[in-house]
Amino acid sequence: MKFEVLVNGRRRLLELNGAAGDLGSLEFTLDSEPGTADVVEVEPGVYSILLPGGSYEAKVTPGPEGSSVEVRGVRYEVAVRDPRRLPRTGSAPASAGRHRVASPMPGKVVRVLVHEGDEVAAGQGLVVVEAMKMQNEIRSPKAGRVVAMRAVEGTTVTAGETLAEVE
Amino acid sequence: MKFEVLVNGRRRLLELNGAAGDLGSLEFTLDSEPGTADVVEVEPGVYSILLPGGSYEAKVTPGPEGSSVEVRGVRYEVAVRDPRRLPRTGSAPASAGRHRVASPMPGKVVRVLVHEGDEVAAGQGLVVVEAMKMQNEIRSPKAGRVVAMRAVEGTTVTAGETLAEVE
Amino acid sequence: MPFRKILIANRGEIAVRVIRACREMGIATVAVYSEADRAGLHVRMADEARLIGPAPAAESYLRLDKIVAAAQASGAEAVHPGYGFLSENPALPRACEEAGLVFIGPGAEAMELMGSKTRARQTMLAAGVPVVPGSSVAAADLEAARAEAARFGYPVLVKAAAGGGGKGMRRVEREEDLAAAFREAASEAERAFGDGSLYIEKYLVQPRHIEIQVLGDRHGHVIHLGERECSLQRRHQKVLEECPSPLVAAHPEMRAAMGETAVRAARAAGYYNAGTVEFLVDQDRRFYFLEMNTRLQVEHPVTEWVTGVDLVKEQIRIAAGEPLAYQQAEIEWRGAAVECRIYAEDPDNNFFPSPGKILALDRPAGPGVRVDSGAYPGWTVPLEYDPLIAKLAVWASNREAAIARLRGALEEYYVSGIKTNLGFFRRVLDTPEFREGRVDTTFLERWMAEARPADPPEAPEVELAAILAAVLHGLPARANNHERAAEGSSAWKLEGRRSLLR
Amino acid sequence: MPFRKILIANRGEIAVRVIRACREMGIATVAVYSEADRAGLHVRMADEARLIGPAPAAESYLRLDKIVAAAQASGAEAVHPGYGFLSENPALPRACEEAGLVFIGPGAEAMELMGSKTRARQTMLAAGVPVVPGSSVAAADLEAARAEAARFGYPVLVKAAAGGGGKGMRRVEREEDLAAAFREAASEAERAFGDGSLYIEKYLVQPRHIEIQVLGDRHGHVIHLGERECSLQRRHQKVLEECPSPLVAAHPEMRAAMGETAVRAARAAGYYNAGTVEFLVDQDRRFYFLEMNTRLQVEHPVTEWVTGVDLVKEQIRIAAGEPLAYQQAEIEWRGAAVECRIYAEDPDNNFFPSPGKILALDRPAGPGVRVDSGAYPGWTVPLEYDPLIAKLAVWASNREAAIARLRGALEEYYVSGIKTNLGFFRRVLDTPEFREGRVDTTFLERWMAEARPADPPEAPEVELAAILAAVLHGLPARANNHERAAEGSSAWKLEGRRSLLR
Repeated sequence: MKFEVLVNGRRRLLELNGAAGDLGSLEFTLDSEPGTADVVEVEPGVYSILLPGGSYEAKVTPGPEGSSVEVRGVRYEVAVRDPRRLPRTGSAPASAGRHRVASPMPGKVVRVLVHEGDEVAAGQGLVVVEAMKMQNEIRSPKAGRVVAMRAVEGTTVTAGETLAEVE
Repeated sequence: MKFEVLVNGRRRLLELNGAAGDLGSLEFTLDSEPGTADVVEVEPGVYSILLPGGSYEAKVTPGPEGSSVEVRGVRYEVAVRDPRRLPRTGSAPASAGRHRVASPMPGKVVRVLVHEGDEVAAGQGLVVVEAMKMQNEIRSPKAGRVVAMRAVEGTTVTAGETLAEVE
Repeated sequence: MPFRKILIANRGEIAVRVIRACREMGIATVAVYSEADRAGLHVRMADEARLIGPAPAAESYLRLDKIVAAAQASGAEAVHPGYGFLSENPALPRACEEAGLVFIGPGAEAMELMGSKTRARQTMLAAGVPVVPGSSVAAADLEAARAEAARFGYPVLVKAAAGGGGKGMRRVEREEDLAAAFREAASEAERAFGDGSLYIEKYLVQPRHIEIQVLGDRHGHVIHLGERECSLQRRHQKVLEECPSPLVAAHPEMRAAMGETAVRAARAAGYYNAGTVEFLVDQDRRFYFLEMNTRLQVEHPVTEWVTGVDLVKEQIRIAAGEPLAYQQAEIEWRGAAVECRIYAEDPDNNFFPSPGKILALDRPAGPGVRVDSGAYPGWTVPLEYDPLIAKLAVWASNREAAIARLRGALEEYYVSGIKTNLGFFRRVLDTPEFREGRVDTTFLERWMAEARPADPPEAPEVELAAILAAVLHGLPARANNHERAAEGSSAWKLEGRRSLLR
Repeated sequence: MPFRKILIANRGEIAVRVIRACREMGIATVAVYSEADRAGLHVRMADEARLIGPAPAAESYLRLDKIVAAAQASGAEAVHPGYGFLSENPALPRACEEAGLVFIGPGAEAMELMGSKTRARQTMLAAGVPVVPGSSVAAADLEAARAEAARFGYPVLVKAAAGGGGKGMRRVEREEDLAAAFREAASEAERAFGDGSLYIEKYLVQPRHIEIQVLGDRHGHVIHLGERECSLQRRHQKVLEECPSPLVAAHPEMRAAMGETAVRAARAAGYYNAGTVEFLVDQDRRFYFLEMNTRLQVEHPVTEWVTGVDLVKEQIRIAAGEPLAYQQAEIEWRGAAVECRIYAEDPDNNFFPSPGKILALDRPAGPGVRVDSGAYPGWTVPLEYDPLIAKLAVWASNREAAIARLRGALEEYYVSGIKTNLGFFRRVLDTPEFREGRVDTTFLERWMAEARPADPPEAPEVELAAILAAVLHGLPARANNHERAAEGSSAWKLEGRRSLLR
């Protein structure tokens, strides 16, 4: 069973030999390098992995775009694709030059700093969102014009909700 | 919804008003006493229960015969029966005077102290089961005769497995 | 037993801390909670719990009337304010007194005095406590601010005359930036405290923040428990504290000098109960009174580790009128303690808050490790409150060993579902500046502004482990596989199965 | 860094304890594990792990050859034996020496000397260390045993001349019981140690078990770290230990007297590294050498709490040839520490072992609480090994406060899926005898033999809470309901939903 894996942006190819899905002693090929591992899921999402050079514990937190995996205090963003499936197209790219500015966290819009039609510089504050007693300024990713301002002062926003669009 | 509850051997009658299965604010009648409670399952099997007199945390471990519930360090054995269902008959009682002696834990039979046909006194050792480096003598619950000896030295037994029968 | 029942007017880890102290003293506890905190650990652990309003703090934890009503309804004899919320509001001790409740903290007068930067400053000057050159300025008087700034010389600091915690604080490097900073600070101060008065002071370049813990009883006996180094700050918020201060460790005479000054400051304010006198220390080791925190500090565990004094229990005894259990000469400092504040925030994304549901939580354990936390697996960190979810404080016989222990404990600490600053601390602990104790209040932001240290040297097996785990975790057939695996291949299980097949 | 890599020839909480110490010292660790321990916490935490055989200890953790081979294959420089298993077997230090490995413990000669009750006794007598009257008897010589017993007077104790831990030990009240006890003890000793020689000694009535921790370096410097009271025992196994001993606290001159005697004992044996000299103390406070444990004790955390000395790190430094980091005069004792041994056993059913899968596990936390554990939720406690799954050790400024803290920590500690003795400790802690420190080695069994204290006074709400939880938990419609509940009714969530509906 072959997997295309994107690790912190770098593409790797993992092939598992034998019955996939069984833990325990595994044989595999990473890119063209063969190897063996002894793998146990000791807690949900926590893997104890014995490799020739050491004992590793990998903690997996699945996310929408892939998994976040922590090993020995180092965090890896890992996206796995089973090549038998069609490659995902990914989320539709923003229309040329048009950037969606989303709230990075749930919170309350306490101030809207610019209006639709305003010209903004890269890094200029657009909206202030308050969460956990902290006011967080959400900035423009680029210089341009505010083509849409969705944020309304005093309302609550969820994580990922669009605050504004800059073109 | 009515429940017949056996708490540490004592029979109580609990009636839940409103939609059973919803936590939050509950109205109920225990025996003939009405009451209210605010209940939240904070972790799987762990309930935070606010009653007029205090905040209680109840930890439920389900077992074959009912649940073991720990509240403020006190353990209750609670068996719940939904009276709409037929009362369970319980495990078949031992045939008159015949007692099954079961292993209270998984372990290894290291010694069989009596043989089929032997007369034994109440409290006399029948079998020695070793688990976790400890030798545990399993004793006869009554005076009588060993009518069956199932334990075999050197074999492993599971918890609840019959070791011997005494009549 | 000083009291039979205490109400804790707080939430989260500090409410849990106070509940533990009360439980050990045989005192019953009453928790209060907002609608967002029904499942809070403090509600679970208290003997009683009372709902005091909706999620926003202004409608619950900041509602004096509801706190006092809850205390009276539950028959509590005393109120512990924790830190934050109402803890430095003199109206709380006043309301307690009127309601016949004991407030576990200083008197309203001392609180009020220290709550006003200008009055506190005057009192300190009169008592011979060194202060940073500065003065207060009315909300609208930009010209006066300009004159004062010119007198001290730039850089200067502009901040709210009321309040604390860095709210409304701005550093001004040049005269031409003063007007804008003045307006912003005044408006922020007005919003936060209902008072736009400002305070303008000389800005010390790269000072250390070192504070002294004091304890005073109601019979005039005041002692100090030594210092805490709190120079690691981000946005004027402490993130890591330690005792001893590396500077004081190198210059032991500083502890007695600063300690005696802090005791003098507390006496001048008529202070009793636990309090903290904060100092800025310049590069010539001159120290200046910054402010006094009239409550228990977040970072009190490092002092508890090193002195062996339980500050919360002492607070309660003092409030009950008992004399201090310690003389100054009995306070001894052993080893070194370091504390990290674990926040629900994302260091990789501008430290944005990260409320949400905690999916998995493994706390560190073992020798010299203390965790104070209000979090548990399955709990949802609410959006409405401070992002502090836990404090990790370690002790060892010396600073180097304490840092090594903290490093290991951070590696054991695992939180999933929300982002935390655990990984950030691991990197901070590895900096030579921190290891060598060469820290000041500007260090952390300077370090963060520099290029981040490169990722750890390539460790192919570490990455391989991550890849294997991600791939295996994604296989749908493997649901609940961990149960099988964690059971190992114990002979008993195999045998058990066999015996069922007989 | 004394070593670059250490192999830990043990499992469970003590392997985890040693791994933590190594990690803090920058030393890489190698775990060994049997087939039953693949998911053991020590395997998860170590830098490397090596399988050494099937589940039975005799085929894995007791296999000297496999331990040494694993150490050599992994490039470890030293071996830490923990306690139990091979830790007191002189063959291990010998095999290490032959293989060019450093053994972290005493020399084989001292171990051998102290492992033989008769030789240890002769050495102690020669060094002027008081011993309990007694003598050794060959396996078959019942008549000699009868003569010795008659000389000391009954009651007498018959036990294996080799080994320890209460194996093969029998108390004989009257001469007519001697023959049976002699035969049983000899056969048990033969089975356990391959040596049926017995030791017969005067039985002290209701003595205390008080032991002294010693540390010696390889340069002849030996110090003591004070005592541990270990009188709470069941079946000759310690279950709770504390420092200071309540008896020593009341008679402070005893610490120096026993400490100096212990140092003399260690010197007489040519002892280095950490060791413990066990004494029995009679009702006139006379103390008698019982035996010396030539390894780290299970209960070492209480000494660490009170003295601030990290015994495992000192063991490693001593093994590397470093001189002791402490002079005797530098050892100070602060406050009080108490430790409970948490066993997987069922106190309500004759303390039968209770291996199995841990379904839920909440560990206590907060100030002064230390947990050393090899357990985690989802882990299956193997059948094959010691039932000790964790140690809970607390510290506070005095014994009363420490007991109150322990009581609270026991209440926070929650283990489901297997039975434990947590509830048993809660009851023990509430006895007036323990509270007042009036304990001896017979107390626990006498207390257990008496009528159990009645259940706590009827608390209708406590029972009501239990009933509600059991009924609600049983409702099938409620699967995963806890997720909804623990999220509370945060305004953010409600608002969040609303915004999706727009």
